[in-house]
Amino acid sequence: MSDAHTHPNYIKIWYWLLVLLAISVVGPMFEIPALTIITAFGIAIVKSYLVAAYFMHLKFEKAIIWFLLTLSIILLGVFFFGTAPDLMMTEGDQWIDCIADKSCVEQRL
Amino acid sequence: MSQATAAVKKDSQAEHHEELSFLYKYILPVDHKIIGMQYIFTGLIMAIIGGYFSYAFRMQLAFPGEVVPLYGLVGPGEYNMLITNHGTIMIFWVAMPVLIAGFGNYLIPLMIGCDDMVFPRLNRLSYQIFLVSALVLIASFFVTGGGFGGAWTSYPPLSSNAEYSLTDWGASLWILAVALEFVSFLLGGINFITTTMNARAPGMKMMDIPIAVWFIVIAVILFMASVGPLIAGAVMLFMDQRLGTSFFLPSGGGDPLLWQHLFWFFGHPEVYVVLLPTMGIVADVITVFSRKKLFGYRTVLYTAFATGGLSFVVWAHHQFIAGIDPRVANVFVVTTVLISIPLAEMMFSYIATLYGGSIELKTPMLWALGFLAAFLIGGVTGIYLGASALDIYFHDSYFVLAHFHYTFFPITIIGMFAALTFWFPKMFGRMMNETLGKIHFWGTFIPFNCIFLPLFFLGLAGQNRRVYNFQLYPDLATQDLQNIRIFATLSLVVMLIFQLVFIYNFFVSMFKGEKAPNNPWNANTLEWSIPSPPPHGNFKTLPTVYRGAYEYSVPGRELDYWPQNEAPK
Amino acid sequence: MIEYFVQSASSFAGDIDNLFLVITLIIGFWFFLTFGALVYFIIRFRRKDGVKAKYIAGEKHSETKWTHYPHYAVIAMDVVIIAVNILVWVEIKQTLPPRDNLVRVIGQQWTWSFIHAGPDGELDTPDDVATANDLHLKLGETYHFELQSRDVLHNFSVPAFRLRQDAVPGRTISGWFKPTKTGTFDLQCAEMCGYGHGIMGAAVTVHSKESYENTMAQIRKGTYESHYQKRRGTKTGLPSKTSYVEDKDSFATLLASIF
Amino acid sequence: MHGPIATHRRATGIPTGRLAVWWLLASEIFIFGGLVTCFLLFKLNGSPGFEDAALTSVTAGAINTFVLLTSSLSIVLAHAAIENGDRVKTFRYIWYTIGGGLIFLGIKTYEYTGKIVHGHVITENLFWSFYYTMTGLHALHVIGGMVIMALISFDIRKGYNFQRVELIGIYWHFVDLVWIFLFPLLYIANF
Repeated sequence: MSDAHTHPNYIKIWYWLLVLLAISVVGPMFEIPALTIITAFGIAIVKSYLVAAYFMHLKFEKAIIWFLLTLSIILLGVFFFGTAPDLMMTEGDQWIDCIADKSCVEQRL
Repeated sequence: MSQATAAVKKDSQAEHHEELSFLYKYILPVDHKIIGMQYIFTGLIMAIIGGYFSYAFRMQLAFPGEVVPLYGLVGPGEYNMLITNHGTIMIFWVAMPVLIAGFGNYLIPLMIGCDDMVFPRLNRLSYQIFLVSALVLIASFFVTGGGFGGAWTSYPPLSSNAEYSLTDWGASLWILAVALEFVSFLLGGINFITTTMNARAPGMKMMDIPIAVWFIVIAVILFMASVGPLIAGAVMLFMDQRLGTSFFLPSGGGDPLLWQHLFWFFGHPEVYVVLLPTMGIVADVITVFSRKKLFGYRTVLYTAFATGGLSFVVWAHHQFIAGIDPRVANVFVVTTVLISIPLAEMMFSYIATLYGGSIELKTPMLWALGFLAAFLIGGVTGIYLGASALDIYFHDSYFVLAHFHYTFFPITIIGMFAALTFWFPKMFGRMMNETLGKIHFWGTFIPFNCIFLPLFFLGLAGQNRRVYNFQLYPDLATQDLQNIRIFATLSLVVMLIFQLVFIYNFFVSMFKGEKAPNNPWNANTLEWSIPSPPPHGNFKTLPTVYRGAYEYSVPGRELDYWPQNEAPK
Repeated sequence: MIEYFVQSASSFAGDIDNLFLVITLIIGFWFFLTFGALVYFIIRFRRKDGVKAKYIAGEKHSETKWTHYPHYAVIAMDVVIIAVNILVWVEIKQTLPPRDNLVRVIGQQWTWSFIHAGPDGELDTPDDVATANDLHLKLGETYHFELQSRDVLHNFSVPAFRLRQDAVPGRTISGWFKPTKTGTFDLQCAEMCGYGHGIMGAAVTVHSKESYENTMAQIRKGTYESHYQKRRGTKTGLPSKTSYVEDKDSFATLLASIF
Repeated sequence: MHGPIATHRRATGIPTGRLAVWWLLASEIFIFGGLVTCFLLFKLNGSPGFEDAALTSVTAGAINTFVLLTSSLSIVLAHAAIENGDRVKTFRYIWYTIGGGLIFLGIKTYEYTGKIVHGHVITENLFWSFYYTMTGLHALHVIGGMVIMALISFDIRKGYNFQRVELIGIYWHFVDLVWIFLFPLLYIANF
């Protein structure tokens, strides 16, 4: 059970979440890529913060849980950046993706 | 709130450990000791299968094309299946269940002074999933097309298309078994971590926890943090195999290198996942038998943290020449070579522990020292492979093979024997026979070196792994090299024969051995303060801890040990 | 040290061998130091009646220096290893010296195809010469290779050249080598590629100029006898089993046994 | 119900059940995070097929987000209710949450059917492979959460295991959180 702390006003948080949802749906309608990214992912981060902090009571949780969750995100970042040079490019130092420019030998696939 | 807390309080008083019926004691146990032994015995049975496989393919290499006694003819497909499943079994179904799940289950509650794991039924569930995974793996050997033969790394597209691997269901069952095994250890791991974090005996501070428990928990955390992406990868691979998606197929827009990254992001921490428990067990054994306090408890612990942290940023050294961008390789060379620093420091601390000790070469101590000596060779040869330029020559050669057998064999087999012989009195309440134990040690340790030392030289001669018959390569088919292969194989046979000594000793001692006292080795940790074998519920009155686990030969005390739970005067 | 076990036949083989030597010296020093300490302690500090073990916590500086100082030395030597290694790596994998000749290497289950650029030195021109399992090279010329795969991962590995590179389907990976010794060498596939992985070998022959032209002419005329096939029948050193293995493992037999 | 004494110790100050749920979620982050990372790697690479994100129905996704957010609210209200000892109200809120899960799955099924009818099957290209894998894995978590919630609701009615409302709540919020990220990835961001 959660220890003694005053409850946040859950309904209010929910209202905020709905407002954010509306923004993230409306955002892409302007068809500006930068705005889409900000409204889509920026808002997702804010929303997830609200859910995690208030609904999951992370705001009132011990530091070790924060540490744990942050660490897992960081490790995923490490994985992303270690893998990106191979997967996010179509050519690199002494290799090219020959599917993209059709220079490959015919594939027996 | 108040009502709920009351419910919790009521719960905690309700527990009393009565003796259970046979069904609930041995078949559907919730007792962590029985579950631990189930893991250990399952692991040992799988080790016999894995050892048998190694016998079959080593015989094929030494005497190519001949019928292997007790097995039959080993063809190319069968050879691939044997090496693949030898690797898979030894890592996932022997090293992990025995060292982490088996000894973790057995030791953690005993060593931290509580009556069971925090979630006993979750513990049972995780064993049952593990058992199912082992059965699925064994079933995969018998489906049409035979067992999976794409090496334990199972690189796609070979593993993702039956058209390439020729083992349609073998490959799918293999990945299913591996994924189930991961899920089982995730559940078990959560249990281990929460138990150690929350259920320690009163008075046991972080720095009073025995190194064995610390290291098992660190290993489990490493496992949990690294395996997630691979579970996702396993789902993707399974869908490639069965639904025809193309996550890893270049023609469908996927990328085979993605699997390699997913696999090794798990695969390298995995090395430390199995290393750390053995390191912990060895720390406990050498301190007991040299009557010394562990040299630099904190240092050892911090080096383990450093190793664990670094292990997440070195994975691409398995892929130096696998098609990754060569510029990236340089980064991974630096991190890889850096990981030798904490490990060297840990090794130095272990050796420094022996300094000024009063060393008694009982069987567990022999195994522990054997581990240190063998792992030293495994460790230093790793430096060659961490250097990317040398990896151009050594990648996937017998040098790599010899290197990782010099790490995994000490970790898995030697570490397992150290732990089994050390805790045997506690597990079964009987002592093992010392003479047979020593015969078994030398009969394993010497042939082990005879198997794998020559393989380094085969690697230098340019012999590649996973080739079922070297007679096809004129440069490698010389009589000299063949003699080395035959020598290694015969050493393996000798080693396997000596395991019979252990099996005999194990079962005879279990029933007929000398009765073991509570604390046969005069050790400090909590599990030695209770009867051997411990009753259901472990401690009659739950202990309170007053000091660290390694207070041996404290000046001014008559006894050279000082149990953790002995109240100060 | 490696050249004691296998010939070194390319320009950078010596660099790799030297790197091996450097690392061997460094880690050999550490290995014998550590191993010596381990063995010495085991012998010196055996249990004697009436002698109590020392109580050393290993937390004070006077004690920890025994593990810290060696550990600083390890760092220093690590830096040396990293530096030497990166020099060699950059030379072999990250730079492409100007080429004299070009060859395309294509792996497929379970055979190697080589497309030699021919006299004009360009691929995809009519004078290309294609061979299966036989790579022919001219002595002393810097070759660039383009490595491709038709199906699964393969690995282009020539131990005598100290050369190894995975072939990844969907990618063209380039690299270089410069043969410095005539003769025929093994090429092995070094990445698990399925049922026939064990037999996926080829012969790399380094020719002098005249012999190279002769061979190329033979190939064009169709009178060429495969070096790879010729070699496989010879000197296995195990006379009793050779013929048996040979029959059993011919590619046709293999294929027939599968399909 | 009784369990070993170990279960009721709390050396960290966090109840064991909650600690375990957090560890479970950490490992879940790696599983979903691994998938999302792979998705991003391919998407940022400009792999062909990812423009199909425009074909997914933003409306359906938005309604589903709304449903999940609301069900999150109801499970957190259930937690608040059980802290006040109101078992009847808790029971009702848990079933509201399960209802939310059912609506979510209903809309999901409708979406899947529509896509498959239009020929966007899992093998069409990488985007659809990821779409079905990620939403499918998420849906499995939704189903699992609903089953556990139903079991817990009956425990509550009988009057024990009150702390489990909070645990399943945390899990359910996590499922919600995953969806919050899947929504922009699969529905909105078609750049």
